[in-house]
Amino acid sequence: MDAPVVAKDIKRTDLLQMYYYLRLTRTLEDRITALYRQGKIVGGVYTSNGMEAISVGYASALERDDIIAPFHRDMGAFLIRGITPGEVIAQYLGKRTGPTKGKDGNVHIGDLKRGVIGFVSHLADNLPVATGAALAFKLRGESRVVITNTGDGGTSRGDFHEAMNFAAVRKLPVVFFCNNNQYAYSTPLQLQMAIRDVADRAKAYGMPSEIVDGNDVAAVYLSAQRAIRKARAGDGPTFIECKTMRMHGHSEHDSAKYVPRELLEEWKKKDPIVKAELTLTQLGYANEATFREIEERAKKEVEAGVEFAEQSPLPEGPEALEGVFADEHEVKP
Amino acid sequence: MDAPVVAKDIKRTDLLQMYYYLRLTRTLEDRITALYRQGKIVGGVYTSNGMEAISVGYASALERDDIIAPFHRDMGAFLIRGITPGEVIAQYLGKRTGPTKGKDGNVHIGDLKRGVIGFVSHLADNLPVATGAALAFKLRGESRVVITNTGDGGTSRGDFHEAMNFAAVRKLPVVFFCNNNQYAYSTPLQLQMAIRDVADRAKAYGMPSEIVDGNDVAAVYLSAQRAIRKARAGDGPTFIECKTMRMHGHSEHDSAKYVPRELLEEWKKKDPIVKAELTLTQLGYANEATFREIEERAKKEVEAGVEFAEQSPLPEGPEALEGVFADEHEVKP
Amino acid sequence: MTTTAVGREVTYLEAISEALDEEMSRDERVFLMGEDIGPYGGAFRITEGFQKKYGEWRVLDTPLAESGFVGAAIGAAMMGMRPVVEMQFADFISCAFDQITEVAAKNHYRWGAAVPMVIRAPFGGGVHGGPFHSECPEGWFFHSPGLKLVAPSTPYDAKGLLKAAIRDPNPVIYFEHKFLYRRIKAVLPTEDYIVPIGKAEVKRGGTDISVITYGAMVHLALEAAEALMKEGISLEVVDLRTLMPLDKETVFESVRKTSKAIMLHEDNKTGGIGAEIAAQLAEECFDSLDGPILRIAAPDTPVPFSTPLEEYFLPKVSDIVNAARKLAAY
Amino acid sequence: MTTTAVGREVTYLEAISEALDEEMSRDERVFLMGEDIGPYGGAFRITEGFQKKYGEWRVLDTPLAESGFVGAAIGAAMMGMRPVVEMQFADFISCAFDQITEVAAKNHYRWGAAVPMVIRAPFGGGVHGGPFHSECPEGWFFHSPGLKLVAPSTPYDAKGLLKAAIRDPNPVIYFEHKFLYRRIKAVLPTEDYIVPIGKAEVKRGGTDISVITYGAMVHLALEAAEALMKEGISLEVVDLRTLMPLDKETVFESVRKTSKAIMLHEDNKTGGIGAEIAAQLAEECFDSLDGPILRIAAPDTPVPFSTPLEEYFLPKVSDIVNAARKLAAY
Ligand SMILES: Cc1ncc(C[n+]2csc(CCOP(=O)(O)OP(=O)(O)O)c2C)c(N)n1
Ligand SMILES: Cc1ncc(C[n+]2csc(CCOP(=O)(O)OP(=O)(O)O)c2C)c(N)n1
Ligand SMILES: [Mg+2]
Ligand SMILES: [Mg+2]
Repeated sequence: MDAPVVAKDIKRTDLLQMYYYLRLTRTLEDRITALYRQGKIVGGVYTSNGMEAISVGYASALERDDIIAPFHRDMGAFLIRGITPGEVIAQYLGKRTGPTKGKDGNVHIGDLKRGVIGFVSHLADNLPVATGAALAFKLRGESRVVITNTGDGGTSRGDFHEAMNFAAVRKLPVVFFCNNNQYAYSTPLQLQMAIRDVADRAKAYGMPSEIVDGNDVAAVYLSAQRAIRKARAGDGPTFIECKTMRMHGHSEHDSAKYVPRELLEEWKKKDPIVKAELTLTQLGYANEATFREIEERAKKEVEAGVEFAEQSPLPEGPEALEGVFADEHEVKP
Repeated sequence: MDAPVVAKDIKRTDLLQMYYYLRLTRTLEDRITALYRQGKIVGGVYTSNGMEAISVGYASALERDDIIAPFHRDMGAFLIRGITPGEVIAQYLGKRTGPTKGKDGNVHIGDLKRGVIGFVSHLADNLPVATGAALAFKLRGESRVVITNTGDGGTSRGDFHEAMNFAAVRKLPVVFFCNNNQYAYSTPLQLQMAIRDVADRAKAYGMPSEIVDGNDVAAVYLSAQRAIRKARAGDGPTFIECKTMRMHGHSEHDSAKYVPRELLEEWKKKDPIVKAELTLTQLGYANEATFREIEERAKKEVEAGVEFAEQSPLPEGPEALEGVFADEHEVKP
Repeated sequence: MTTTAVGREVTYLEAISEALDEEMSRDERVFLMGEDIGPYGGAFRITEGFQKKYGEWRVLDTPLAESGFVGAAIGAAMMGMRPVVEMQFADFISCAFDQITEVAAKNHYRWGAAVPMVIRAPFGGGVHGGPFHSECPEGWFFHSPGLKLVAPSTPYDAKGLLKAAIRDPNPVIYFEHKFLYRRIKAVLPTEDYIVPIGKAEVKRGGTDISVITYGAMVHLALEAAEALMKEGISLEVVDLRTLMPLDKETVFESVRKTSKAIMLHEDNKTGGIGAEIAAQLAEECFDSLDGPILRIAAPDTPVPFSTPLEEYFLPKVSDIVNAARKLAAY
Repeated sequence: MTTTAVGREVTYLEAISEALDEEMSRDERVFLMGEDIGPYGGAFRITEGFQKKYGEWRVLDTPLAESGFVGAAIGAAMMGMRPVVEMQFADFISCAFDQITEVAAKNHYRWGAAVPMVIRAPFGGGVHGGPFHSECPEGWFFHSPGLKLVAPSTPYDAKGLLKAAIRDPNPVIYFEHKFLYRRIKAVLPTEDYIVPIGKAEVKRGGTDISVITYGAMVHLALEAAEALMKEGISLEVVDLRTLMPLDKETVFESVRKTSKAIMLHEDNKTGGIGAEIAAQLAEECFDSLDGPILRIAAPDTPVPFSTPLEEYFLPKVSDIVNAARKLAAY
């Protein structure tokens, strides 16, 4: 299907909003990369460059009460859940105003009030956790859903298997996204699995799956919507493979020489922002002026975020000792 | 296919030998159960009652230099690899003459000299280990293969996933058997997985699979043979699901009330020993007299084994301290 | 499920069962997950009858996947539930190690998410279980900040600590000793009670030597104390009950009084909890010590299967008696 | 890969690389597995160029599955190979915990199968890694009989211990400190050598106080010793090098001489290796002790990310100086 044909099922305002978040994500991550090059960032930088449509698409399809358990290339989802660019940068700078108050860094952002389960470096660890959140909703008869995401690499871990299987057996309201960007760090797909479509993994669990163009935000959104509806109706989980490509190195210190240049060239043409602009233009929803205006807005927000973050205080040493154990009042009621 | 039609591809002596091992396995495990009821066994008793055809079938298809990494219902394989009934009973009694010298019990039998990797209780833990043995053969250019086995239950563990995936990616010479006896302890298949055939698990790895009648030793043998040939030729792993039924409780202290009686009645008719006798009779390979003669032989061997084991010494307390670390001379050259 | 009339004696196992039953009745957020806990009632029959009473979702049979169901418990806990998961044997907790130490233990520190859950771990030897059905895994988790660990030695504590664990806002591993399941009984209060986490108990007052211990070993220590009394050696037996956070106060007070200490546990000696307590005493009570701090523990091997090996492996009353004599003579 | 001319200085990282290279050349049973170790050369570039030299089967890129590839290493080792697996960061070893503790550690004890393999674990903080890229997991494995653990502090030991680990017939976890990778250099012998497993080294002789330590902390201890010398306090610094089996002799000898001891490690304090050594001293060298056994270690929290938090978290030279002063005054 042509992108616009699919996209016409989406409201103009929704599609424009997604475009805005694509822009905001790109602008924010580019800015963080720039800060990294200036030596201002503490620790590593992982971006979703070229893959922004996935987390923007799925997070746009969720309701306020739903929950996400993202992985390390889901910046768009954070922003849509209400984590501000300032908070994200503060997190990268180790500031007290970051969502983890300096305890953890970069994309390890968690905040239950905004429905975000904090990422754990150990890939796939949060997939069983996501099934458990979905189980809680099912146990309480709530119609909430959980979306979680993994890379192609993460699907090789045992926790992926145990989570997928459990979700399928108990028909839990959880949607598994897989960001198949064809590499796990430097390892190409064919050294990770003997299948071409990660979606085939779902067959082991009797779980329905879809394959979508991960660079087309409209396609991702609609696919998420279908799966969410099904989950909310009690019809169980779905696995959605998003075909995409990692356009930066694994992290900012990786020049990704192991990726053939032609592959990158080819995918460059499928850039999700360009694609979204094309869709919006073809549908007559927006024009170049709108795009520039949104781009400017994104830039301003990110600059304000940089300012906020840079002016934010660092935590004080002894705060390192706080928070190992929770108090009763912190438990979700 | 009718059993005899399949079985006619197997030599008479081989088929008779398998019948002998079916009998020996049944007789031995029945005797161990009797010893358990007399309070003579240390620890629990797990039998392969009703499932003997699987390990007898696959182990019969192996060459001397091949390796097995069995699970807890593979008594037939131990016997075929040359572990004697006496050693098995000694192991159950905690005697020094058991393969683990009293350090471990029951089916935790391992002996590299006879090509047996010792079972680890933690289900599926030995599946990655089996892939590693196969990798060693591949690295050295040897034409040896590994067969490993798991229950339906064990396939839900992450280590199953990681092993299957790795074997498929690297086309390792390993054959994965799965003893699908429809229960994991008390848990029926439908609470373990949302698929009807465990063989569907293999699709996640791009690994070819087969489903065979696990109660037909000839079918299991031929299926193992095909997979072994393929593995030896460098064409990678196969997953073989054997449909069967656990006819005893999970262990001897479990009366298995949770299994519907009718199911047991139904499977009783498919008893692997009865089936093998039918096959041998139909092929004109043996008659009732042969069967009784073999039964007697098995009984005698088992009784000799009981005697050996009962007369064997227990280890002495301080031996508990020995063997935590290996010496260099114990490493396989 | 066991319902106890006033004053009826219950076993350690029944005490655990009662705690689960009462907490599930009291708080609908509490639910159970594990292998074979439903119609079968669990490998040790702790949840017998529970699924009939609470339904198949609150007493949920999982696939054979410890990491998966511990992870699921973490997720449910963060959403406000109070999951209690059962390891069929404590030994299999190694399969869920990563979820426990990296996810459950660290979530609150990292990003403020409380993870109120309990992992029940039937542990310990003396039951002919061999290397994979007898382990004492508490030492591993003792070294993972963010976890609480309890290990009751009596039916009273078994019930009270399990209730406290379920009500705690943190991940708690509840080590229940298999050897004690049906071997000890007690008459329990009919009213609701908890045993607070973090409080040790002096099980027997004494003046000469403090024995710091927990779990099944408490009973050995009490036996030894009885035997030594006849020789004029007075043992004080401290039952830690909670292994993390440790009740330093009670331990220190005891050792400051007796000035001599023996650490006793069934777990392997090296790197066991006795090492930590000995180190704390050597650091913070040095001036009160009148003799070396002795440790009695299992040797550094897996738990062997055969009876003479396992008997040799496990600490014995005579080990305590001998150590106490040595220390008394010091 | 790094090839060193006579007398060329190499970093700690290059020393590791050289050890791997030389062992692979010497013994064709040695092969490597891990994530991104092939064309990429590993996250820290330890195996850069190796795949070109040894081929894609002896330098084998695995799927992202630590339990799976550690299990595979166990299987290959039992078949007579000498696998060396790389954890991309030591932190991810939790994913392979079950294979290491239940399979690798116990196989020989249970049924006599030797498992000659090495797990390389880049560990430790000070690199802004946060809670999941800075861990010191040695404490967990210290409590698992059947494993050997080493943790070199210098390029010389890094090379010699890795060679010894590869030649050892047992599973060895090799803790290489990330902070040291490019920060320290040394001129190494050109001929083949090993540093024997199980031997500590007195890094600096002293008379007043023994500091027992390992890994990156050795350098802090040496700095502190230098500073304290000016105050007339003489520190003896013992570098354990091997964490399991512990070299009790060297440790005891040092403490019997100085009669005062400080345990120093970067791992969390509670249940750390310092606790065990303190306990051994309190049990077996009690009569030689002239003061409490102090411990300096990270507090009992995950490793925090932000610079001021991590700095606060990690042991510092001033901590050692202060502890030594206190002990000297005792
Ligand atoms: C259990 C575990 N092992 C290793 C790593 C180190 N690591 C971080 S990201 C990564 C590659 C991830 O690949 P993929 O899942 O495909 O996600 P991508 O980065 O390609 O989006 C690796 C190996 C990790 N984080 N967790
Ligand atoms: C990791 C792990 N968890 C739990 C157990 C306890 N346990 C032993 S056998 C068993 C059921 C096994 O079912 P399956 O794999 O189908 O084999 P079967 O016994 O049916 O042949 C369970 C739960 C175990 N051995 N290992
Ligand atoms: Mg990827
Ligand atoms: Mg089964």
